[in-house]
Amino acid sequence: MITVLFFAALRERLQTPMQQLDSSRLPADPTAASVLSALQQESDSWRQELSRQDLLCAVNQQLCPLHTRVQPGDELAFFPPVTGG
Amino acid sequence: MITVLFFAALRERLQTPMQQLDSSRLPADPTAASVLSALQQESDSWRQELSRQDLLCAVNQQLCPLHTRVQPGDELAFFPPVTGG
Amino acid sequence: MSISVQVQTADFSVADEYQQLSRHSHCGAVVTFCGLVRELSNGNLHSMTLEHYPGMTEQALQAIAEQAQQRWQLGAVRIIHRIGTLTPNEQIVFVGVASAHRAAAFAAAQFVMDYLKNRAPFWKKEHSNHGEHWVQAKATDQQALQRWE
Amino acid sequence: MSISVQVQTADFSVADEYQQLSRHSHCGAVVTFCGLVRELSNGNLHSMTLEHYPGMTEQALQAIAEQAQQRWQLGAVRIIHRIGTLTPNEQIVFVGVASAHRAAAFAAAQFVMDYLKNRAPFWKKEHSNHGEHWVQAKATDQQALQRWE
Repeated sequence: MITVLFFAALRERLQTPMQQLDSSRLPADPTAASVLSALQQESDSWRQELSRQDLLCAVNQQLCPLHTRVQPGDELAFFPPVTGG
Repeated sequence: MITVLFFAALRERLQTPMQQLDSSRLPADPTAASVLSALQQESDSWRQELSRQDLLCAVNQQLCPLHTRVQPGDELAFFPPVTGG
Repeated sequence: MSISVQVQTADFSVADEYQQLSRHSHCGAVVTFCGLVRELSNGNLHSMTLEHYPGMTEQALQAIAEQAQQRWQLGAVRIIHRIGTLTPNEQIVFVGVASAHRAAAFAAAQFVMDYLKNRAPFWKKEHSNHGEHWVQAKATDQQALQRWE
Repeated sequence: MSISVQVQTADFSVADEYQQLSRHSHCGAVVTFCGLVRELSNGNLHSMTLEHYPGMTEQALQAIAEQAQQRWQLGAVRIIHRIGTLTPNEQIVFVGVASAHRAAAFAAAQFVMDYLKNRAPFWKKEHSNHGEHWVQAKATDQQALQRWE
Protein backbone atom coordinates (compact mmCIF):
# COMPACT_ATOMS: atom_id res chain seq x y z
CA MET A 1 0.00 0.00 0.00
CA ILE A 2 1.21 3.49 -0.87
CA THR A 3 -0.26 6.52 0.87
CA VAL A 4 -0.73 9.63 -1.25
CA LEU A 5 -1.47 13.02 0.30
CA PHE A 6 -2.89 16.09 -1.42
CA PHE A 7 -2.65 19.67 -0.23
CA ALA A 8 -4.16 23.09 -0.74
CA ALA A 9 -6.02 23.76 -4.01
CA LEU A 10 -5.37 20.20 -5.21
CA ARG A 11 -6.82 18.73 -2.00
CA GLU A 12 -9.90 20.89 -2.47
CA ARG A 13 -10.38 19.97 -6.13
CA LEU A 14 -9.91 16.24 -5.53
CA GLN A 15 -12.15 16.58 -2.50
CA THR A 16 -9.91 14.45 -0.34
CA PRO A 17 -6.68 14.95 1.58
CA MET A 18 -5.51 11.38 1.05
CA GLN A 19 -5.72 8.29 -1.10
CA GLN A 20 -4.40 4.81 -0.48
CA LEU A 21 -3.14 2.97 -3.53
CA ASP A 22 -2.68 -0.76 -3.66
CA SER A 23 0.73 -1.65 -5.01
CA SER A 24 -0.90 -4.20 -7.33
CA ARG A 25 -2.14 -1.26 -9.40
CA LEU A 26 1.44 -0.18 -10.10
CA PRO A 27 3.91 -1.53 -12.69
CA ALA A 28 7.12 -3.25 -11.67
CA ASP A 29 9.76 -0.85 -10.27
CA PRO A 30 7.23 1.90 -9.81
CA THR A 31 8.12 5.59 -9.66
CA ALA A 32 6.22 8.63 -8.42
CA ALA A 33 5.13 9.05 -12.04
CA SER A 34 3.56 5.56 -11.99
CA VAL A 35 1.59 6.53 -8.89
CA LEU A 36 0.43 9.72 -10.54
CA SER A 37 -0.68 7.76 -13.65
CA ALA A 38 -2.63 5.30 -11.52
CA LEU A 39 -4.39 8.15 -9.72
CA GLN A 40 -5.26 9.82 -13.02
CA GLN A 41 -7.39 6.74 -13.86
CA GLU A 42 -9.70 7.41 -10.92
CA SER A 43 -12.01 9.78 -12.78
CA ASP A 44 -12.07 12.44 -15.47
CA SER A 45 -11.75 15.19 -12.91
CA TRP A 46 -8.82 13.44 -11.23
CA ARG A 47 -7.18 13.02 -14.63
CA GLN A 48 -7.57 16.71 -15.25
CA GLU A 49 -6.38 17.90 -11.85
CA LEU A 50 -3.46 15.49 -11.67
CA SER A 51 -2.24 16.44 -15.15
CA ARG A 52 -1.29 19.98 -14.23
CA GLN A 53 2.29 20.66 -15.22
CA ASP A 54 3.11 22.67 -12.13
CA LEU A 55 2.32 19.97 -9.54
CA LEU A 56 5.10 19.25 -7.09
CA CYS A 57 5.83 15.80 -5.72
CA ALA A 58 7.25 14.69 -2.38
CA VAL A 59 8.33 11.15 -1.54
CA ASN A 60 8.62 10.48 2.19
CA GLN A 61 8.38 14.21 2.86
CA GLN A 62 11.19 15.23 0.51
CA LEU A 63 10.61 17.15 -2.72
CA CYS A 64 11.45 14.72 -5.53
CA PRO A 65 11.36 14.52 -9.31
CA LEU A 66 8.67 12.24 -10.76
CA HIS A 67 11.17 9.60 -11.81
CA THR A 68 11.92 8.85 -8.15
CA ARG A 69 11.46 5.16 -7.27
CA VAL A 70 8.74 4.35 -4.74
CA GLN A 71 7.93 1.24 -2.75
CA PRO A 72 5.14 -0.11 -0.56
CA GLY A 73 4.90 1.86 2.67
CA ASP A 74 6.14 5.10 1.13
CA GLU A 75 4.30 8.34 1.75
CA LEU A 76 3.82 10.34 -1.42
CA ALA A 77 2.34 13.78 -1.75
CA PHE A 78 1.24 15.91 -4.69
CA PHE A 79 0.58 19.60 -4.32
CA PRO A 80 0.57 22.93 -6.14
CA PRO A 81 3.58 25.26 -6.10
CA VAL A 82 4.16 26.42 -2.52
CA THR A 83 3.28 29.95 -1.44
CA GLY A 84 4.49 30.36 2.13
CA GLY A 85 6.75 33.02 3.57
CA MET B 1 39.27 82.43 6.96
CA ILE B 2 38.78 78.73 6.30
CA THR B 3 38.14 76.30 9.13
CA VAL B 4 39.75 72.88 8.88
CA LEU B 5 38.73 70.01 11.14
CA PHE B 6 40.64 66.80 11.83
CA PHE B 7 39.26 63.55 13.17
CA ALA B 8 40.29 60.28 14.74
CA ALA B 9 43.91 59.13 14.26
CA LEU B 10 44.71 62.25 12.23
CA ARG B 11 43.41 64.52 15.00
CA GLU B 12 45.56 62.68 17.51
CA ARG B 13 48.71 62.81 15.38
CA LEU B 14 48.30 66.51 14.56
CA GLN B 15 47.45 67.08 18.22
CA THR B 16 44.57 69.39 17.39
CA PRO B 17 40.97 68.96 16.27
CA MET B 18 40.94 72.19 14.26
CA GLN B 19 43.02 74.76 12.40
CA GLN B 20 42.02 78.13 11.02
CA LEU B 21 43.66 79.11 7.77
CA ASP B 22 43.82 82.68 6.52
CA SER B 23 42.67 82.87 2.92
CA SER B 24 45.75 85.00 2.12
CA ARG B 25 47.84 81.84 2.41
CA LEU B 26 45.93 80.25 -0.45
CA PRO B 27 46.39 80.74 -4.21
CA ALA B 28 43.67 82.28 -6.40
CA ASP B 29 40.68 79.96 -6.99
CA PRO B 30 41.73 77.67 -4.18
CA THR B 31 40.69 74.02 -3.92
CA ALA B 32 40.69 71.55 -1.05
CA ALA B 33 44.09 70.46 -2.38
CA SER B 34 45.42 74.06 -1.93
CA VAL B 35 44.28 73.98 1.68
CA LEU B 36 45.96 70.64 2.22
CA SER B 37 49.20 72.00 0.71
CA ALA B 38 49.13 75.06 2.94
CA LEU B 39 48.63 72.88 6.01
CA GLN B 40 51.52 70.63 4.98
CA GLN B 41 53.84 73.65 5.35
CA GLU B 42 53.09 73.93 9.08
CA SER B 43 55.76 71.45 10.19
CA ASP B 44 57.56 68.28 9.17
CA SER B 45 55.14 66.14 11.13
CA TRP B 46 52.14 67.89 9.57
CA ARG B 47 53.66 67.38 6.15
CA GLN B 48 54.04 63.70 6.87
CA GLU B 49 50.61 63.16 8.37
CA LEU B 50 48.78 65.21 5.74
CA SER B 51 50.52 63.42 2.86
CA ARG B 52 48.86 60.07 3.53
CA GLN B 53 47.21 58.82 0.38
CA ASP B 54 44.16 57.44 2.14
CA LEU B 55 42.98 60.71 3.73
CA LEU B 56 39.40 61.64 2.99
CA CYS B 57 38.22 65.20 2.54
CA ALA B 58 34.90 66.85 3.31
CA VAL B 59 33.89 70.35 2.23
CA ASN B 60 30.97 71.77 4.18
CA GLN B 61 30.27 68.33 5.60
CA GLN B 62 30.12 66.53 2.26
CA LEU B 63 32.73 64.03 1.11
CA CYS B 64 34.54 65.69 -1.82
CA PRO B 65 37.46 65.07 -4.14
CA LEU B 66 40.53 67.26 -3.53
CA HIS B 67 39.94 69.33 -6.65
CA THR B 68 36.76 70.76 -5.09
CA ARG B 69 36.74 74.58 -5.03
CA VAL B 70 36.70 76.22 -1.59
CA GLN B 71 36.03 79.77 -0.45
CA PRO B 72 36.31 81.85 2.72
CA GLY B 73 33.83 80.67 5.34
CA ASP B 74 33.91 77.05 4.19
CA GLU B 75 34.34 74.23 6.67
CA LEU B 76 36.83 71.65 5.50
CA ALA B 77 37.73 68.41 7.18
CA PHE B 78 40.42 65.80 6.65
CA PHE B 79 40.23 62.38 8.20
CA PRO B 80 41.28 58.75 7.81
CA PRO B 81 39.04 56.17 6.11
CA VAL B 82 35.89 55.77 8.16
CA THR B 83 35.30 52.67 10.28
CA GLY B 84 31.79 52.95 11.66
CA GLY B 85 28.96 50.46 11.48
CA MET C 1 26.34 26.88 15.37
CA SER C 2 22.74 26.66 16.47
CA ILE C 3 19.80 25.95 14.16
CA SER C 4 16.25 26.22 15.37
CA VAL C 5 13.08 25.95 13.28
CA GLN C 6 9.49 26.10 14.39
CA VAL C 7 6.04 25.87 12.79
CA GLN C 8 3.30 27.20 15.01
CA THR C 9 -0.13 28.82 15.07
CA ALA C 10 0.87 31.21 17.86
CA ASP C 11 2.40 34.58 17.14
CA PHE C 12 6.10 35.14 17.86
CA SER C 13 8.06 37.99 19.34
CA VAL C 14 10.72 39.50 17.10
CA ALA C 15 12.11 41.18 20.22
CA ASP C 16 12.66 37.84 21.97
CA GLU C 17 14.10 36.25 18.85
CA TYR C 18 16.51 39.14 18.38
CA GLN C 19 17.59 38.85 22.02
CA GLN C 20 18.48 35.20 21.54
CA LEU C 21 20.35 35.84 18.31
CA SER C 22 22.37 38.74 19.71
CA ARG C 23 23.72 36.66 22.56
CA HIS C 24 26.27 34.91 20.37
CA SER C 25 29.33 36.79 21.55
CA HIS C 26 31.47 36.31 18.45
CA CYS C 27 28.70 37.42 16.14
CA GLY C 28 28.92 41.09 15.29
CA ALA C 29 26.01 40.99 12.86
CA VAL C 30 22.38 40.02 13.32
CA VAL C 31 19.98 40.18 10.37
CA THR C 32 16.29 39.56 10.82
CA PHE C 33 13.54 39.27 8.25
CA CYS C 34 9.89 39.36 9.14
CA GLY C 35 7.09 38.78 6.65
CA LEU C 36 3.67 40.22 7.47
CA VAL C 37 0.20 39.82 5.99
CA ARG C 38 -0.15 42.68 3.54
CA GLU C 39 -3.39 44.50 2.89
CA LEU C 40 -4.57 43.83 -0.66
CA SER C 41 -4.33 46.89 -2.88
CA ASN C 42 -8.15 47.08 -2.82
CA GLY C 43 -8.09 46.91 0.98
CA ASN C 44 -10.54 44.04 1.08
CA LEU C 45 -8.48 41.31 2.66
CA HIS C 46 -10.23 39.92 5.72
CA SER C 47 -7.86 37.12 6.54
CA MET C 48 -5.50 34.53 5.18
CA THR C 49 -5.30 30.84 5.98
CA LEU C 50 -1.99 29.07 5.93
CA GLU C 51 -2.01 25.35 5.25
CA HIS C 52 1.10 23.19 5.49
CA TYR C 53 2.34 19.61 5.25
CA PRO C 54 2.98 18.60 8.85
CA GLY C 55 6.23 16.74 9.23
CA MET C 56 7.61 17.70 5.87
CA THR C 57 7.52 21.40 6.71
CA GLU C 58 9.83 21.12 9.68
CA GLN C 59 12.24 18.91 7.73
CA ALA C 60 12.26 21.29 4.79
CA LEU C 61 13.03 24.30 7.01
CA GLN C 62 15.74 22.39 8.85
CA ALA C 63 17.33 21.36 5.53
CA ILE C 64 17.31 24.95 4.27
CA ALA C 65 18.95 26.20 7.47
CA GLU C 66 21.60 23.48 7.19
CA GLN C 67 22.33 24.41 3.59
CA ALA C 68 22.81 28.04 4.69
CA GLN C 69 25.15 26.90 7.42
CA GLN C 70 27.22 24.97 4.87
CA ARG C 71 27.56 27.99 2.60
CA TRP C 72 28.38 30.67 5.17
CA GLN C 73 30.00 30.84 8.59
CA LEU C 74 27.06 31.42 10.86
CA GLY C 75 26.54 31.53 14.61
CA ALA C 76 22.80 30.91 14.60
CA VAL C 77 19.89 30.46 12.22
CA ARG C 78 16.32 30.74 13.44
CA ILE C 79 13.20 30.14 11.34
CA ILE C 80 9.61 30.49 12.56
CA HIS C 81 6.61 30.07 10.27
CA ARG C 82 3.03 30.43 11.35
CA ILE C 83 0.07 28.40 10.13
CA GLY C 84 -3.68 28.83 10.55
CA THR C 85 -5.69 32.00 10.11
CA LEU C 86 -3.96 35.39 10.05
CA THR C 87 -5.33 38.90 9.60
CA PRO C 88 -3.73 41.91 7.87
CA ASN C 89 -0.53 43.13 9.49
CA GLU C 90 -0.04 39.92 11.44
CA GLN C 91 3.37 38.31 11.39
CA ILE C 92 3.73 35.23 9.15
CA VAL C 93 7.39 34.32 9.04
CA PHE C 94 10.61 35.14 10.85
CA VAL C 95 14.14 34.42 9.71
CA GLY C 96 17.04 35.51 11.89
CA VAL C 97 20.75 34.96 11.32
CA ALA C 98 23.71 35.80 13.54
CA SER C 99 27.19 35.82 12.06
CA ALA C 100 30.60 37.34 12.60
CA HIS C 101 30.19 39.36 9.41
CA ARG C 102 27.30 41.25 7.91
CA ALA C 103 27.75 39.95 4.36
CA ALA C 104 27.25 36.36 5.54
CA ALA C 105 24.30 37.30 7.75
CA PHE C 106 22.52 39.15 4.94
CA ALA C 107 23.22 36.48 2.34
CA ALA C 108 22.12 33.61 4.58
CA ALA C 109 18.87 35.34 5.59
CA GLN C 110 18.01 35.98 1.94
CA PHE C 111 18.99 32.46 0.94
CA VAL C 112 16.72 31.00 3.63
CA MET C 113 13.78 33.16 2.53
CA ASP C 114 14.32 32.40 -1.17
CA TYR C 115 14.41 28.65 -0.54
CA LEU C 116 11.55 28.76 1.95
CA LYS C 117 9.41 30.48 -0.68
CA ASN C 118 10.09 27.73 -3.20
CA ARG C 119 10.67 24.57 -1.18
CA ALA C 120 8.77 24.68 2.10
CA PRO C 121 5.27 23.18 1.85
CA PHE C 122 3.05 26.09 2.87
CA TRP C 123 0.05 27.38 0.95
CA LYS C 124 -1.85 30.62 1.47
CA LYS C 125 -5.52 31.16 0.88
CA GLU C 126 -6.86 34.70 0.92
CA HIS C 127 -10.34 35.56 2.18
CA SER C 128 -11.63 38.89 0.86
CA ASN C 129 -14.84 40.61 -0.24
CA HIS C 130 -14.44 38.70 -3.50
CA GLY C 131 -14.54 35.32 -1.79
CA GLU C 132 -11.60 33.08 -1.17
CA HIS C 133 -8.78 32.08 -3.43
CA TRP C 134 -5.46 30.31 -3.28
CA VAL C 135 -2.46 32.59 -3.69
CA GLN C 136 -0.56 31.82 -6.90
CA ALA C 137 3.18 31.17 -6.82
CA LYS C 138 5.19 34.04 -8.30
CA ALA C 139 7.74 33.66 -11.05
CA THR C 140 9.95 36.19 -9.25
CA ASP C 141 10.21 33.85 -6.29
CA GLN C 142 11.43 31.07 -8.54
CA GLN C 143 13.86 33.39 -10.31
CA ALA C 144 15.26 34.43 -6.94
CA LEU C 145 16.82 30.96 -6.60
CA GLN C 146 19.02 31.45 -9.63
CA ARG C 147 21.57 33.56 -7.88
CA TRP C 148 22.31 30.78 -5.40
CA GLU C 149 23.01 28.13 -8.04
CA MET D 1 7.93 56.96 2.70
CA SER D 2 9.49 57.76 6.05
CA ILE D 3 13.21 58.26 6.67
CA SER D 4 14.58 58.62 10.15
CA VAL D 5 18.25 58.75 11.17
CA GLN D 6 19.74 59.22 14.59
CA VAL D 7 23.21 59.45 16.13
CA GLN D 8 23.20 58.94 19.86
CA THR D 9 25.23 57.76 22.85
CA ALA D 10 22.24 55.96 24.38
CA ASP D 11 21.44 52.37 23.52
CA PHE D 12 18.44 51.59 21.31
CA SER D 13 15.76 48.94 21.39
CA VAL D 14 15.54 46.71 18.33
CA ALA D 15 12.13 45.63 19.61
CA ASP D 16 10.80 49.20 19.54
CA GLU D 17 12.36 49.91 16.16
CA TYR D 18 10.85 46.76 14.71
CA GLN D 19 7.45 47.72 16.10
CA GLN D 20 7.60 51.06 14.32
CA LEU D 21 8.73 49.53 11.04
CA SER D 22 6.06 46.82 11.06
CA ARG D 23 3.24 49.36 11.34
CA HIS D 24 3.41 50.28 7.65
CA SER D 25 0.34 48.43 6.51
CA HIS D 26 1.33 48.00 2.87
CA CYS D 27 4.76 46.68 3.78
CA GLY D 28 4.87 42.91 3.90
CA ALA D 29 8.61 42.76 4.54
CA VAL D 30 10.73 44.17 7.35
CA VAL D 31 14.50 43.59 7.36
CA THR D 32 16.63 44.68 10.27
CA PHE D 33 20.38 44.68 10.66
CA CYS D 34 22.08 45.17 13.99
CA GLY D 35 25.84 45.49 14.41
CA LEU D 36 27.30 44.62 17.80
CA VAL D 37 30.72 45.04 19.40
CA ARG D 38 32.50 41.76 18.78
CA GLU D 39 34.91 40.20 21.21
CA LEU D 40 38.42 40.20 19.74
CA SER D 41 39.65 36.71 18.88
CA ASN D 42 42.07 36.96 21.82
CA GLY D 43 39.20 37.94 24.09
CA ASN D 44 41.02 41.02 25.36
CA LEU D 45 38.74 43.81 24.18
CA HIS D 46 37.74 46.01 27.09
CA SER D 47 35.84 48.65 25.19
CA MET D 48 35.59 50.60 21.99
CA THR D 49 35.23 54.35 21.51
CA LEU D 50 33.27 55.69 18.59
CA GLU D 51 34.17 59.16 17.38
CA HIS D 52 32.17 60.97 14.71
CA TYR D 53 31.90 64.28 12.83
CA PRO D 54 28.86 65.97 14.36
CA GLY D 55 26.63 67.52 11.74
CA MET D 56 28.17 65.70 8.81
CA THR D 57 27.25 62.30 10.24
CA GLU D 58 23.52 62.97 10.29
CA GLN D 59 23.65 64.43 6.76
CA ALA D 60 25.61 61.48 5.47
CA LEU D 61 23.15 58.97 6.94
CA GLN D 62 20.18 60.93 5.62
CA ALA D 63 21.74 61.04 2.14
CA ILE D 64 22.36 57.29 2.17
CA ALA D 65 18.75 56.60 3.21
CA GLU D 66 17.52 58.91 0.43
CA GLN D 67 19.64 57.12 -2.16
CA ALA D 68 18.15 53.82 -1.02
CA GLN D 69 14.68 55.28 -1.32
CA GLN D 70 15.44 56.36 -4.90
CA ARG D 71 16.62 52.89 -5.88
CA TRP D 72 13.89 50.79 -4.30
CA GLN D 73 10.27 51.23 -3.37
CA LEU D 74 10.40 51.46 0.39
CA GLY D 75 7.91 52.26 3.13
CA ALA D 76 10.42 53.23 5.79
CA VAL D 77 14.15 53.44 6.41
CA ARG D 78 15.53 53.81 9.91
CA ILE D 79 19.20 54.25 10.81
CA ILE D 80 20.59 54.56 14.33
CA HIS D 81 24.31 54.77 15.07
CA ARG D 82 25.80 55.03 18.52
CA ILE D 83 28.84 57.05 19.53
CA GLY D 84 30.93 57.13 22.70
CA THR D 85 32.25 54.16 24.63
CA LEU D 86 30.83 50.68 24.07
CA THR D 87 31.72 47.33 25.59
CA PRO D 88 31.67 43.84 24.01
CA ASN D 89 28.23 42.69 22.88
CA GLU D 90 26.77 46.20 23.02
CA GLN D 91 24.75 47.37 20.04
CA ILE D 92 26.50 49.82 17.69
CA VAL D 93 24.31 50.31 14.68
CA PHE D 94 20.76 49.56 13.57
CA VAL D 95 19.38 49.64 10.04
CA GLY D 96 15.75 48.78 9.47
CA VAL D 97 13.81 48.79 6.20
CA ALA D 98 10.13 48.17 5.55
CA SER D 99 8.96 47.47 2.01
CA ALA D 100 6.17 45.76 0.11
CA HIS D 101 8.64 43.14 -1.11
CA ARG D 102 11.44 41.27 0.55
CA ALA D 103 13.96 41.69 -2.28
CA ALA D 104 13.77 45.49 -1.97
CA ALA D 105 13.93 45.37 1.83
CA PHE D 106 17.02 43.12 1.83
CA ALA D 107 18.78 45.08 -0.90
CA ALA D 108 18.11 48.46 0.69
CA ALA D 109 19.29 47.35 4.13
CA GLN D 110 22.52 46.02 2.66
CA PHE D 111 22.99 49.10 0.52
CA VAL D 112 22.61 51.34 3.57
CA MET D 113 25.14 49.31 5.57
CA ASP D 114 27.64 49.18 2.70
CA TYR D 115 27.49 52.94 2.18
CA LEU D 116 27.47 53.69 5.90
CA LYS D 117 30.67 51.67 6.26
CA ASN D 118 32.40 53.70 3.56
CA ARG D 119 30.82 57.15 3.69
CA ALA D 120 29.57 57.96 7.17
CA PRO D 121 32.19 59.74 9.30
CA PHE D 122 32.57 57.38 12.26
CA TRP D 123 35.84 56.03 13.61
CA LYS D 124 36.38 53.21 16.07
CA LYS D 125 39.17 52.93 18.58
CA GLU D 126 39.66 49.66 20.41
CA HIS D 127 40.90 49.47 23.98
CA SER D 128 42.39 46.09 24.89
CA ASN D 129 45.13 44.53 26.99
CA HIS D 130 47.52 45.63 24.25
CA GLY D 131 46.65 49.30 24.64
CA GLU D 132 44.47 51.30 22.31
CA HIS D 133 44.44 51.44 18.56
CA TRP D 134 42.32 52.84 15.77
CA VAL D 135 40.46 50.23 13.77
CA GLN D 136 41.70 50.08 10.17
CA ALA D 137 39.29 50.33 7.27
CA LYS D 138 38.79 46.98 5.51
CA ALA D 139 39.24 46.48 1.78
CA THR D 140 36.20 44.18 1.82
CA ASP D 141 34.03 47.08 2.93
CA GLN D 142 35.19 49.15 -0.02
CA GLN D 143 34.71 46.25 -2.42
CA ALA D 144 31.16 45.84 -1.13
CA LEU D 145 30.23 49.11 -2.87
CA GLN D 146 31.03 47.74 -6.32
CA ARG D 147 27.84 45.79 -6.65
CA TRP D 148 25.80 48.99 -6.28
CA GLU D 149 27.60 50.87 -9.04
